[in-house]
Amino acid sequence: MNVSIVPTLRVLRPAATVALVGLIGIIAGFYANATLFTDTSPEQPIAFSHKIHAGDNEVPCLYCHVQARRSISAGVPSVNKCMGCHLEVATDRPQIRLLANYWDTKEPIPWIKVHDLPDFVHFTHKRHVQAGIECQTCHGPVETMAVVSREAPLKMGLCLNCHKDNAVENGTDCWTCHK
Amino acid sequence: MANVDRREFLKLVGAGSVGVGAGYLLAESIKHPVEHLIPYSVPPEEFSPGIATWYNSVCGMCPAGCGISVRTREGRAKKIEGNPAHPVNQGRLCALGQAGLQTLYNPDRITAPMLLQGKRGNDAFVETTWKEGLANVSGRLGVPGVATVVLSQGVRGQLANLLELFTAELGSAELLHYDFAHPHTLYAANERLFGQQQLPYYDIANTRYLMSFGADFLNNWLSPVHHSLGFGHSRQGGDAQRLRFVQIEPKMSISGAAADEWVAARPGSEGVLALGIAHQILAGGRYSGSDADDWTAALADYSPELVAEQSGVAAATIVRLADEFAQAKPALAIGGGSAANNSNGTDTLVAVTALNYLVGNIGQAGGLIFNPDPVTGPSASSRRANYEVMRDLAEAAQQGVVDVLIVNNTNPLFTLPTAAGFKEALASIPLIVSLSSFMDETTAMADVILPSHTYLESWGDDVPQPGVGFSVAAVSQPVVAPLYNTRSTGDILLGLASNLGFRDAIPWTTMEECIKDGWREIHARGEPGSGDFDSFWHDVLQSGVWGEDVRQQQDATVSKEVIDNIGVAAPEFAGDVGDYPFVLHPFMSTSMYDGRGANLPWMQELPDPITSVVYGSWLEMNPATADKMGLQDGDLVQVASMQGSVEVPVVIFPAIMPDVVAMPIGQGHESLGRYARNRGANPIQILAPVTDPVSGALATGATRVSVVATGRRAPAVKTGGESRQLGRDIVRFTSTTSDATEHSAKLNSIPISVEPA
Amino acid sequence: MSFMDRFVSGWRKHRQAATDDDFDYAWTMSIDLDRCTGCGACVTACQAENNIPLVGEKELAGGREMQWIRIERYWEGEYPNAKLSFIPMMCQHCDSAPCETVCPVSATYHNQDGLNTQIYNRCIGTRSCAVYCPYEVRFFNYYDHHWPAPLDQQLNPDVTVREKGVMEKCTFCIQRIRQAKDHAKDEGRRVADGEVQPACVQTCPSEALVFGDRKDPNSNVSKSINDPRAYHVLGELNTRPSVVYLKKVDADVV
Amino acid sequence: MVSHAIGLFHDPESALHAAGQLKSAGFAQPEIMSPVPIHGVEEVLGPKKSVIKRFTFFGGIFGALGGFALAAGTAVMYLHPTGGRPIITIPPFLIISYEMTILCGILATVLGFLISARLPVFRERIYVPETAVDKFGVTVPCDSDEQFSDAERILEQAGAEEVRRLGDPS
Amino acid sequence: MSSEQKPMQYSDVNDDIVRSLVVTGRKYYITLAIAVTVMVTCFYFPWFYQLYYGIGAAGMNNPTVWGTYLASFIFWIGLSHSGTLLSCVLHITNSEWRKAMYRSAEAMTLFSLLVAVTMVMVHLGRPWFIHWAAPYPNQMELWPNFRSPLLFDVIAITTYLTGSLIFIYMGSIPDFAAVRDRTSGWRYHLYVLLSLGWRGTDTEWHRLGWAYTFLAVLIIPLAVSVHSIVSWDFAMSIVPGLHQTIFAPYFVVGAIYSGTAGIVTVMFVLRKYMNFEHFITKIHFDNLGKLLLLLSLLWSYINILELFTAWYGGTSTEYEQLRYKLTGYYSPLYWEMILFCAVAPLLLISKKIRTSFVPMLILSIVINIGMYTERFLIIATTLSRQYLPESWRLYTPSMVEISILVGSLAMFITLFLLFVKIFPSVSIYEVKETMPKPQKKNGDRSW
Repeated sequence: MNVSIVPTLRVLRPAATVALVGLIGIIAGFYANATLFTDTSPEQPIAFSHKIHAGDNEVPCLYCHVQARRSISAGVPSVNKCMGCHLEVATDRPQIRLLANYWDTKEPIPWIKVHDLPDFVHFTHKRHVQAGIECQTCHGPVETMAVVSREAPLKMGLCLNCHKDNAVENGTDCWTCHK
Repeated sequence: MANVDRREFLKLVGAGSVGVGAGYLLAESIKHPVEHLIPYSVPPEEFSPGIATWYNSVCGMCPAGCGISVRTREGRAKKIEGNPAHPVNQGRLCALGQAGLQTLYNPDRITAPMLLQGKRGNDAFVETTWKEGLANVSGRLGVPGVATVVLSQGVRGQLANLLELFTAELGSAELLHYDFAHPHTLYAANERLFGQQQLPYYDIANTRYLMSFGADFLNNWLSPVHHSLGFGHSRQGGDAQRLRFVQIEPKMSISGAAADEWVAARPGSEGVLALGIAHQILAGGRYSGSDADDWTAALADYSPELVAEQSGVAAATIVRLADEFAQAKPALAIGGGSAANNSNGTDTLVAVTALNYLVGNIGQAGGLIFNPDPVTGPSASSRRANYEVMRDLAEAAQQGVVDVLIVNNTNPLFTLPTAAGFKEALASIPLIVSLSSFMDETTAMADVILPSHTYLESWGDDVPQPGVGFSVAAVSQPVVAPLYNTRSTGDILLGLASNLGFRDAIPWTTMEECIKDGWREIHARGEPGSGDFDSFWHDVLQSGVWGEDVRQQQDATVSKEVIDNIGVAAPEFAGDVGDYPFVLHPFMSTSMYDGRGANLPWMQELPDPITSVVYGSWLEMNPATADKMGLQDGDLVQVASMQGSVEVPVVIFPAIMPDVVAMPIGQGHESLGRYARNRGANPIQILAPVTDPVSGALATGATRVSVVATGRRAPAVKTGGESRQLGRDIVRFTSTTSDATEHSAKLNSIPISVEPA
Repeated sequence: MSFMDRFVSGWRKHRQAATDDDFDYAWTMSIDLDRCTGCGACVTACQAENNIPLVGEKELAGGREMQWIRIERYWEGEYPNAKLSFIPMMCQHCDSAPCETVCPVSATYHNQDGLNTQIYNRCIGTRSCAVYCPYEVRFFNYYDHHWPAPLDQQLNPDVTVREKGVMEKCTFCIQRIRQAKDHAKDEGRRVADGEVQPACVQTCPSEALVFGDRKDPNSNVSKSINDPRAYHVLGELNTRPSVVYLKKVDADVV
Repeated sequence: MVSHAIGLFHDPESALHAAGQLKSAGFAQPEIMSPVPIHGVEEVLGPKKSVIKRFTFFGGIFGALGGFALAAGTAVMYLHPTGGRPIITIPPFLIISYEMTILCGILATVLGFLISARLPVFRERIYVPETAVDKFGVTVPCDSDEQFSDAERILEQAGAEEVRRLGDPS
Repeated sequence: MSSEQKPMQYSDVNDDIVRSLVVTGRKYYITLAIAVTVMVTCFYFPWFYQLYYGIGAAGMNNPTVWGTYLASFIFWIGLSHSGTLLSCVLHITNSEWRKAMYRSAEAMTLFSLLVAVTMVMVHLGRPWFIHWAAPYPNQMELWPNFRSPLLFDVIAITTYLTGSLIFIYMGSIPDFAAVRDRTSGWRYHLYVLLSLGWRGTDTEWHRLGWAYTFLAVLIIPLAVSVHSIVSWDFAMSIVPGLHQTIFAPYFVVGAIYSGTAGIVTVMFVLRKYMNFEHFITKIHFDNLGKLLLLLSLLWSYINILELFTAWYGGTSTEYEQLRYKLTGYYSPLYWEMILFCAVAPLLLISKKIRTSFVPMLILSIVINIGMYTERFLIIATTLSRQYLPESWRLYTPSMVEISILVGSLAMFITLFLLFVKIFPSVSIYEVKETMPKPQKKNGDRSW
């Protein structure tokens, strides 16, 4: 009589394969959800195109997102601001009519947040804009996007690498962002 | 994998799918929900997201009238701070003022006008519109000859003017301002002694010796924030000699805790004690005024020995206090609180205030300074309803003489003793209209509720009382858009006035205009050519306060008649000593004031400074007394007076006289929302209807009670543990302010570097 | 630089304990016990500023209060000579903080402001910092707190609302400090004395609380530190607190 | 074809004796299979040297250095000064070092054991189940039938209760 | 050592052990079902409730932020301390009586460690982030704080768990091989894998012997360090009553004490219900009894020292702590502990008691109740009486905590019940070693 663990391993192989496939499935499912099915470019109530505004017509970012250079939040332009141009410009397009509809009813536009940070992150636009960081560094080439999508992962590692590379004052102090 | 058979393959596919599904769901479960970015249609002028806007206004939490700055973000009030430009509080604010936000955002606010459907007191209200609500009231008011009583909380400035106008137009109407804590006795004493209509300004900041007879001036007496500022300054605020401060009262208050010396005097004997000190000052020949002989004659009966017998304070102590008081320059005596809440309240305060006269500090820095008349609105003491007035009102109502009662943000049902009969009175008034923002006890009895804004949503103005020695006025402006379908008190009155056709006398359509019109007069006081009203108004709104260096004549003389009649009668107590061995000392707590703080969760959770009790009432008792009665901390006792009884837990309190028990005011609400309702007990309810005959004020400290153990335990909820240091030197003491031999804090720091390198 | 050089220089650098000189600022608070009246304004100011939850009567009875600053009271003597002293107690931001060393995940550490941090989103809730803190000023979120609407509208957007299972404590109003630094940076200067005040200091009616940078020798707080009355509570533990108390003056003490 | 001769003995001493006999008869190193460890094998079959102690030793050294390096290195990677102590704080890091010494020592010992005992067994080896109960087996590889009969003879002489011939699996 | 009728044979050992693995009675299943039910209802349900609601489900409050969960943690870590440690010490000192009982003692170590780790999970405020306490590279570039005594714990307990697992496994390899040959089906495959193809050759025995000894040598200092480190969770704080140099030896002694008592309990149960009367005999109980007596005296000694130093030092904080411990709110528990752990074990002086099974069982349970009380008191008395008297507050465990404590016991029992059906709970080869060696048969000497 002889002894070896190989026959047993053979016997167990089907079960092990099933378990392994299941495990791989869990990982794949998790990542699939996180990457493929997470809406990084959600459908907005108005199909606003940054490509037309910031790209083709070269409207500066800070023209609409006026607060970015002096406030923690960049701010979405008010409907008022949109209408400032669109009373005159391209008033016949369907999307602009949608806008005009919001304006007439004085309803706010429920834009969906694309670049959303967790509640415990206190990011401030002001410091970054004033330090001369391009908007595109975090937001990606928005001026080429017809529909805004989240390009960068906006995870802590991204912030930290930049802070470390540029030796930001208090850049690695947790309290800089998490208050 | 080439030779995988069908079964095997299916198994693998199955396992894989289950895995993918599980992984997907796992990822889904930890996903952040979608958030929206909602822009304004048209942004308000000063709005920028992410940047705070500050609005200056006036605190409406107590009558002190502090200036506030409210921080708002994205149109919501976030924090109230003191307005640094306001001379009363100079950027500081008390806990109750901070908690003003919770009146604004209180979940139990009345959100819309309401009409009673069914029986009173059953909470059977239905919402209505403003138009209907106002029409309902003005329809009843418009009937000729209807007897109306307008019962408001103590208001000042333009709103008080408006109330005056409104009641005057109504014809057979009476206007009363009712505040539980209004210092009737203090007004009466100042009037008697100096003929002053206004409260004087106590310059605590510059005094070197402060003798306080029962006045809890650091907690809630008159203007606590201003007093605290002054106290801090005179204690450690510079090179000047440190303030010495003596507090005389039967139960240690917060001010008593801060005092250098706490003297326990029998309730009601403070006036005698003051006269004893005055006697000693005169006997020492330290008063050299022309009327010295009159004083000596008037005070002949108040030798320290006799006074010691009445007050329980040792004669030697009286002599020493008198010496200290006379020697310190400047020295200041204040009186109020427990000293004023007896049947001899006015006399007591006259005696206390006379001490200031005797050491010659009237009009001096660090002394007693007379205030000018208010620049806008009626005098702060006019139409203030004292207990006797309220009792008479109740009696009249019971006789059916009152047809309509309009209640504005005051809660007499809670702050009047049961003996006043106010509850029965309300039952016989045909129409009760409440303008309260909250469903307090009185509002719950109303027929029509026309809810008013909180002070953070309304326009208003104020002249702080007592002032700071010169003319000050402040504007309060809305800091947020109204949360609910409510209106400011002024706008409600204007709405009623417009319905009733009082156009001529009351021409305004909004309170903002009314305030502005009032302030045109103030603007006119300034030098001509100091700019137009609009820019003046803009400046006032921005700074929140206006002031003018106009001071009152400070020549004080006391008439011979007053001197001759000076004297303090023995206090009168309701209840027999045998049956009711304890004198009940109800005191206003830090957080509740007269009960209005009870619906603010922050105030409920703010521990009482001395006992650390939260969320409830308690009975303070001397340890020796409790020992004798076999009571322990946390035992539930029944406190009974001739007028009724309440059940509260005992808290052993080291600094209260053995025959006095103390209970905080403010809890024991039957209404006023989820935080206040059914919590603790209300000591006011069991007070005997004893008054100070001079001022007509309720003598809240004149009730005797018995304390009987119920055999149950219901310990008060405390945040503190053991309040003894046990030799641990947590709070350290030093005898002098500048002992150079002591260590400074820097010497305590030893960096940790001892370790193997 | 060769690896060895970097290693040696790094080793030297990291073998030294930080002192005040290593901090950008050394924020310090002084509390004058002779001025403190125990009124509790600081407590409420702190609750308003820092989104401190309402705990409720039941939880308070169970000893789960949440007050980053609290007033402690100590009685001396018996009636009629009983005396009462108040002492505000909050995170002392110790330079040798016992709580910092014990946190297994570095959720609490000492930062460049010389402050003892508490990073809520890093906290795993071992609660050991609260055990190690001799001042008992760390508070644990025993459950998720809720503010009945519309009380939640008051919440300060600059401060995170803490979830269940994390520790929290006084931060010296770091959001205000950071905002002041932000303004100072705009103007290219250091934060001036008095420019930033935590909510408790800002509101203290008797001005018992003073806040500032002890690295600035002219700041008010530096003067307080050098006051002969200055001492540290539990100074014998050598936690090197950043909160300095000034002794209460009592004429009867010899 | 290689086969093995196995003699089963009732007692360990006879088995040892048989192994010695086989060895002196010029057979390749005999193996003794037993239900309990037997003493005196080295006197008969020559001293055995184990590499396990080296594994343990170097594992421990690696753990000690690695533990300290882990603690110090990660502390330097993200500076979180705590408790007024230096970033590289020696006393606590020595504790990490100590624990890691033991952990790595244990793991290395296991590795050394597996390697030196040639476990786990993948290629089949001969085995007699009785040796796990109460028999003591002595086995030698035999290249030929002659060798096997020699071995069988020696084993039986030594008192084997039974001699089996097992083919070596190829 | 041996039964009365006829001396045991090697094969009897195999038979007995294999029978204990393969033959399972109804009683076993009933016990298992009860244990699992109790575990699920008393441990998992309350725990999930607590995860949902927050730690507030337990009775902890502000000064006493640690409670029974941590007491249970120390208790289970302590219980783990005699198994492997005792086994190692006795292995190195070549104690014969170890051999019949060490397997189950080591299993006790392993399972109580597992339960202890679970208690950590229960104790944490946010257990879903517990991985942050492990050093692994991550995008946040954050690492755990290696200065923390809690992290020492993480590392030490991981090491101890690994070490104990390996130690029990290494010792079982020959037994797995022996069982392998007698089983079939899934058990056979399981034992093939577990035995790694062990054949019992002289080389294998030699390597195993060495490796086992090295492991024993490594694990002794490890075990001592583990409980020292657990004590440092407390002793490294500056809380009066916890900040004591004696805490590490105190904890180690306490751990071995309660662990040894635990072994007595387990031995009794195994003997009674697994029919191991042949293997576990009065000698074992006698020896364990002596050990218990020694440990109890050591434990009392340290306890008295602790009181004495506190009394002699007399600082406000330490003295208050002493006073509170002896006369305060929790003092009944304190005196209960003294009675159970210091007084009751003095009965062990009597050999009669040491060698009677039921009294030993009762005593061992009593000692462990006392030791649990000790752990509870270490937390409850000290944390509720710290430096600032104003923050003193009492702590009483909630129902959730008590339920989880009961549930954790059920979890331990469940694990043990599963163990006895998978692992040979008495070491086959080492028992054989203690038996007389087979002698040469008469007349067999042909050489």
